[in-house]
Amino acid sequence: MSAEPNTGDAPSAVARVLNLSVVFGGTPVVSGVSFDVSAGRCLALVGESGSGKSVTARSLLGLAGAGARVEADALAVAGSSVLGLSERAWRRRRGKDVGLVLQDALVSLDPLRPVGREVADSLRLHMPLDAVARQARVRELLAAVGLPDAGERMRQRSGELSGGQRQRALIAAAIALDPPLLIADEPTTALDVTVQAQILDLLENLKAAGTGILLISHDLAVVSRIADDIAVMAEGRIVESGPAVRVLAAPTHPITQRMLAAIPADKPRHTALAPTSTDTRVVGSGRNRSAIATTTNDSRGETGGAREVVLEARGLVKSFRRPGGGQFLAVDDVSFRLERGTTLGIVGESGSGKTTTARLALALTAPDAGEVRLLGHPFTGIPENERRALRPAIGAIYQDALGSFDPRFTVQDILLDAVTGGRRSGPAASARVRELLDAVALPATLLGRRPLSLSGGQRQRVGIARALAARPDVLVCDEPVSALDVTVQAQVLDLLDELQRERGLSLLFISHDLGVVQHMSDRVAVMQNGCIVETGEASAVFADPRHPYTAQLLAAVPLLPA
Amino acid sequence: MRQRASTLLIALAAVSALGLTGCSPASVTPSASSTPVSGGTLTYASGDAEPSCLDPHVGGNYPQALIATQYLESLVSRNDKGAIIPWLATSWKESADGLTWDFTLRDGVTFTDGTPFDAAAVQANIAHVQDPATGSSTGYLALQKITSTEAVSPQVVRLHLSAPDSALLESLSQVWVAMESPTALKRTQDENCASPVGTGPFMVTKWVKQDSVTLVRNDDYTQGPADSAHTGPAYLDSIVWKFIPDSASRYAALQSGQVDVIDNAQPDTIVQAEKSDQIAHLDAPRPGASNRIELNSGKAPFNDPLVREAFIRSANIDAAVKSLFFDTTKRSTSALSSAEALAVSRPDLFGYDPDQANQLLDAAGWTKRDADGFRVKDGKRLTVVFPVSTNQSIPAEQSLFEQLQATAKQTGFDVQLTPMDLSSWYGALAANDYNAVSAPYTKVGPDVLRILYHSDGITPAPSGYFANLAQVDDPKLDALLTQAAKTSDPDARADLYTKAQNRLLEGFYLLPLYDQQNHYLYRTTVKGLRALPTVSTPTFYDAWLAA
Amino acid sequence: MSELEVQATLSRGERSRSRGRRVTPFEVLAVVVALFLLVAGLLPGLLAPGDPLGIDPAAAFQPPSPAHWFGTDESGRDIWTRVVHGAGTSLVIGFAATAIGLGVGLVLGTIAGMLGPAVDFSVNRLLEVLFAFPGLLLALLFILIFGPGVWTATVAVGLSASPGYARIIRGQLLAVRRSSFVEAATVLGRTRRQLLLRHILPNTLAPLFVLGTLGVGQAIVWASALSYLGLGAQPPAAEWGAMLSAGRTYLTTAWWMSFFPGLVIVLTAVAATVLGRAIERRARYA
Amino acid sequence: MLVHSAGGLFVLWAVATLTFFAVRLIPGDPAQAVLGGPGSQASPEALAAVRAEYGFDQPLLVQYLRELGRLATGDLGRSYALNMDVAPLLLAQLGGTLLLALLALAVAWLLALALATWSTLGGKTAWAVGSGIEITAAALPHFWLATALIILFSTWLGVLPPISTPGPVGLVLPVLTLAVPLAGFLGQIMRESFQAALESPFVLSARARGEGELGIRFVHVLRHAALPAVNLSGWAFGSLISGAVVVETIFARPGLGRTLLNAVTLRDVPVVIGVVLIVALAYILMTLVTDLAGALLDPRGRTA
Repeated sequence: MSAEPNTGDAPSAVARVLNLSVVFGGTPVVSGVSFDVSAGRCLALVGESGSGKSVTARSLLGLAGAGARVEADALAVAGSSVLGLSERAWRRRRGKDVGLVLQDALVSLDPLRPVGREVADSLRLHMPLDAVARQARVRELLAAVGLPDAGERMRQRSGELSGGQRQRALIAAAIALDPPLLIADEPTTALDVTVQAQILDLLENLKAAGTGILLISHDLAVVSRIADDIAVMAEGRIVESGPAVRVLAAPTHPITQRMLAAIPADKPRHTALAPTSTDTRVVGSGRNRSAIATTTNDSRGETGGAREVVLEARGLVKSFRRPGGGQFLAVDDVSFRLERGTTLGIVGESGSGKTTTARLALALTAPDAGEVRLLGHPFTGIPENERRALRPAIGAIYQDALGSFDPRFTVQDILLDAVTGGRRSGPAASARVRELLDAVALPATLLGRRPLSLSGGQRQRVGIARALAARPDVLVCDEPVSALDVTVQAQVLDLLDELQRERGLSLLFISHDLGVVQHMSDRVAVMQNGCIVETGEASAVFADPRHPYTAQLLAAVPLLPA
Repeated sequence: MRQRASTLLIALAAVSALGLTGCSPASVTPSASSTPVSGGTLTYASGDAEPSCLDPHVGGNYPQALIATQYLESLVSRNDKGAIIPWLATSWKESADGLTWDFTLRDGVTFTDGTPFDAAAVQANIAHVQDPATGSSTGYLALQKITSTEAVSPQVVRLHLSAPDSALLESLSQVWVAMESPTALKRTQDENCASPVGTGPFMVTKWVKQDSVTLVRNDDYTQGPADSAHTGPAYLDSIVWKFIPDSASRYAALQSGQVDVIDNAQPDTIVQAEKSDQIAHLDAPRPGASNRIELNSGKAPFNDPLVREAFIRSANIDAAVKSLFFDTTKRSTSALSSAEALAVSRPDLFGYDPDQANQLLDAAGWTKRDADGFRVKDGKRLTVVFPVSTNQSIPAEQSLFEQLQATAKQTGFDVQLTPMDLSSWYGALAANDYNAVSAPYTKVGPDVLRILYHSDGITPAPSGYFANLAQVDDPKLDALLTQAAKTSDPDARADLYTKAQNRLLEGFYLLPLYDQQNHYLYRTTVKGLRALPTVSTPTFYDAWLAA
Repeated sequence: MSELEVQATLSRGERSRSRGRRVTPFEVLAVVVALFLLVAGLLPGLLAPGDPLGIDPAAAFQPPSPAHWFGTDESGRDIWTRVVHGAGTSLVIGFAATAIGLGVGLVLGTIAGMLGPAVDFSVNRLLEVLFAFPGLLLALLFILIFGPGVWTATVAVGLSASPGYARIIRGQLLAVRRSSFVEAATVLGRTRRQLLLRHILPNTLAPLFVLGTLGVGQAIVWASALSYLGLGAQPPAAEWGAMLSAGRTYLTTAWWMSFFPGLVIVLTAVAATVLGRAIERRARYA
Repeated sequence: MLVHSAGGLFVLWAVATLTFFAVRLIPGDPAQAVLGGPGSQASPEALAAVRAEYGFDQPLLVQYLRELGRLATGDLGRSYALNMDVAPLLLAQLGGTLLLALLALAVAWLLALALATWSTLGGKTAWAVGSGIEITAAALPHFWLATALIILFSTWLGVLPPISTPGPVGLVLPVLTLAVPLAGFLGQIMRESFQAALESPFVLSARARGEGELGIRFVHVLRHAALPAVNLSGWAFGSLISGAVVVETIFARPGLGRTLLNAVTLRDVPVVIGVVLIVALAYILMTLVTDLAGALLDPRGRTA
């Protein structure tokens, strides 16, 4: 089955879209989009944020949004047209003909109602079942999506379930009426990688049972696991579509190519993930960047045996008080050594203690036991005013770049403040600010802007420039690219890599994303429940995981078909 | 409520029927066109403060008098000619030396708790009023000269006096010394305050604090004061006596028919009501002194008669009364209420004459004016500190003071009006921190002049209170007033009071405004409503509701 | 929660849904009202050349007309003139009460937010206690002690608003102190003093401007309520609450006497709310 | 619950202490106040008797402890001005004020809810109109609104009584006066949370299941929208008590507010302390109730 619409009747098509356009107040958001979804198959709509993929999918539910004008030559669900349906008619078909699964069930299920009630809603709205029969059916459904103790779970609220459990419950609600079409909009985005694999398996099972799935995702690697066909969207149009195998193996459109190239997993260390010249999102000049690239060759010796340890953690322990009382051990006996010019990646799932480790390394919080040494000096266990002298040697970039800037400051304020150490500025400082902007490939025209008006990639670049201001030896990167689209992520990762080579930076790189860590790290430490369960050369760990948890993680990482 | 909160009044009946010539406007001719019908509940809305005690022996203020008139009766009453008439006492006799009085009581009267009304009851009542524990102020002063009582027979009671008191009958006509059941008086004061028991046409059955008192007809009632329109029980089944302090709400309630009678009617609503055929007006000015502004002659600048006269001449009271009271009252130029036959009016002294005021001030040495246009002398501004009790002056009166302030400014007076709550106001007076003040004073007869203007009244009581707020210290006036109080010959007495008043008014110690206002509005369905010609409280004994 | 905190919460809600910086008609109206008040407060003679206390008994109780836009009162004083001249009094009361409230709140809030958990705990208990006195109650208690009058009313209003200010300031201070940008500045090696002066204080104080704007409107309403009850400004002062109170006596015969002073109170309060939110919406802080 | 009660007791104790010492700042002799203020002609003997009776001659600390002891047994002392015990006096007034406040709270809730529902159903214009109505309503001073309502409904239309009569009709205007400004506040809060809830993914999920607009609002959004408003109800109750002072005076309703205003103008200290304590107690209880109601609506752990 192809993603291109059939010209003839397709009895097995559970969704049919021909020349769909969606306009919001004069602005076209989706135009000329056509595709079919067949029973028992999965079509993935892939694109970066703002590409129009969600609006396209929601048009099939009549929920494109307030003020949307939806037009199409054909728009059919479950074999009958849904063009020009009244709101009443739409309501009769939602849930019955199409189910919708959104990302992050914590907010996609009503947090104040038991999940059983949420699942039962679909039944209540469309089937004349009595309460007892409905309860029974809900339990059945929850069991079917693999929720253990369905009877117990259905009385709980989404906040009381784990991420995977609630996503399963959300899917149960969507398939309660066994709709021929299931729209899954980023169904795994907020999930840890192991849970993500389980949810993808569940969708796979549904597909096998004959449900047509329209999968919306920004992540080609994720969709590659279950999609039969892929349609790549950009700026409201489908730029490339075809069987998944073909699109992934031999992409024809540059956007597809760029998205594929940006996936860091399995890309060798120091390989550029983003093209340098054609990228429209990069605001800096290509010349500058290639100049950096050429001067960075031997700043980091490949061979030197014992390198200087710039950052060392010994036996760090940190516990927090739980809100309900009791202690919670966030970091349990963590030790690591970061050598000059290298990257130590710390990877782990949510709650594994990565971020606490980063904060301990930055001496933002004091360890209960253990110590951190920076450039051979003790960095913890000393008063802040003694530590301050060492601070310039260590910088940090954060996941939420915007939050890390004083909201009253412009880009210029931020960088001047960083350059001058909060003191009075002079012409030299201005020159240094420009230099930093150049280094992170941002134009000087942004100086007067506030971070709020910058794009995510630009904000992270400002964050990097600020971190570089004091010419640090060590850069702690806490999930620096998690909030970014994959192509922007590629650019930021490339930038970090270039800066590391150019300046001999040592990176403590923290991420939940194994692919990113694998791409960026020389050594890697895998964290679970506050402990480092495995550590070693990145290549070795990824090739031959010793710890079962590492192996489990690696197995769960969605990879592109080789 | 503090005793005497709403209106300070020490009502001592003074003059008997001497020269009174039917000038009291305090009664309304009952409608002749229809016959009274029994039944119905009348709702009365009082703007006065809610009494803290329904027994007028305790304290003794006007709000208590208003409501107690409905369930208590006095030994005697007055008719609208000013003559004393029988009520609970059928007759009375003064001894030749004036030191003993015998009262014969009406037979067969019982209190609503069944206790018979007899000489012993009268004795008990007088004892109750005179008992310091009762805390009576108004009644206590009224009975001051009674030294002892004696039950001659069950129906005759004899009072012994320390000195002749020609005002005794007037005193006894006051509701503040009305008769209460001796049985009830034996209860605790709290109980008696909540449900006093009398012989009146109604009785107290329920008191919801800050809302209303319910009065129910006394079916055993036989007859009212001698000037009543009928005998037997009252017509109304009951009266709901509500407290609505907000005047606008009160009038709106009357308009909407929620209440039938309101007191403390504002001048503008009186005018409006008079245009309506649904609402009628009852004007019953209180006896005693007129409403007036006392000028503190005890301290500068009013220790100078020229300045006092200048102030009086600079105040355009006529215009203010006209604009604020809409002809619902007349300008007074007397120290006494127009209800007093002996009142001397001197329009010649109190006319508005800014030119003369300016000349007077120039003569008194207040020749310069400062940047604000106020006169100065020796570097001091011509300032008149004028504390105003917001509890005792109705809004129209406060507005009148504001207008006075504005007109006096043109002559160069800096009148500083300071509205105050009652206790601050008393505080300011006690501290002698005032140049002008207005304090209403209700008392029947010209003897009020002695209390207000005799130099004895300058000496403060332990609490700091004193009555002679103008601080008049004039031996000749003192002599005239003392003499008048002793003189029983009507003509000589009238002559003395006339002389005293002329001396007082010519001294420019006070600026008379108008009678003490006492206006009632009622729906025209209420028939037979009248005010008792004693202290002008309304009585509902003869009242009935037309269908 | 205090009324102030409710207002502050509401204006923050406004920010979260700000759709661009388009000026709404409401805001235009609010600016006009504010300008009017400012001119009236500073140069009342410009808008109403007459004497606010000047009487003319012959012209009493005149309904609104071209000669007397808002009519006249019981002494023939022009109500328009009095409303205009009353703006100064009301603004002074509003600003003074807000300054008192903000000042006390700032001291309490800063103590709580900066001097560690023990102090924070104590101040918080104190605020909890103060919150058990609903606004007017605290003001009434204050007036009971110090007697009625414009200034006691002003201080009473300011004091009764101060717990609200204190809690907002404390919350803001703690939020800013824990914010990631302060952490980022720590990582950059900033001293406590630098953190305080460059980041914590400016970001804590900036929202106070909005708060103050909202507070002034509220203070004017509260002060006029006290005047209305006879516990604030006293007649014949051209204070709106006192005028309204005086006018209520003549409600049935001269509605304009209470209507117009009330109207300007409402307009002022609405303008303060709208302005506060407009500023919040355009504010630099996130 | 236990923590709540302990905290409540602490607040009550602190309120009593604060008020006790605050009223000692009142100038003048309290014995004089008992006997009717400076206007009365109280004799020195009477003053001495009162001092002994009320314990004014005792050291301050003794007076304070005695006061606490009395308060602990529910004895609020004796009114200076009203010649009666404060506790029964206030108890009799409490019902009316509570009825008024609770009715007003309920009506405000209904008004706010109706306005929030309507203004989120009807696009941008409805939003702006709703917002305008709410801001204006929230800015209406009780004393002016009451006046306007009386003119409109009693004087002009003649349909409602201008004073509070027993029975439901007499409650309409007082309740409206209190409810409308409060509804302005609650309405804004509700509309914000209504809109936030409407835009949240779980509503999209529900829509995708075929839930209708009314179902969305009543099954899902209402609880979310109600939460912040419920949390505000403690504050709202306090502001209603403040409002009751004005409303009870204008509509001539017996109640705590009117009692308080009278007591303040007469400097009747025991009554003022009594009202303050009762209001604080009511406020504490109300906060407890709203906390419980909030927990019932939102069983998730509460952080605020």
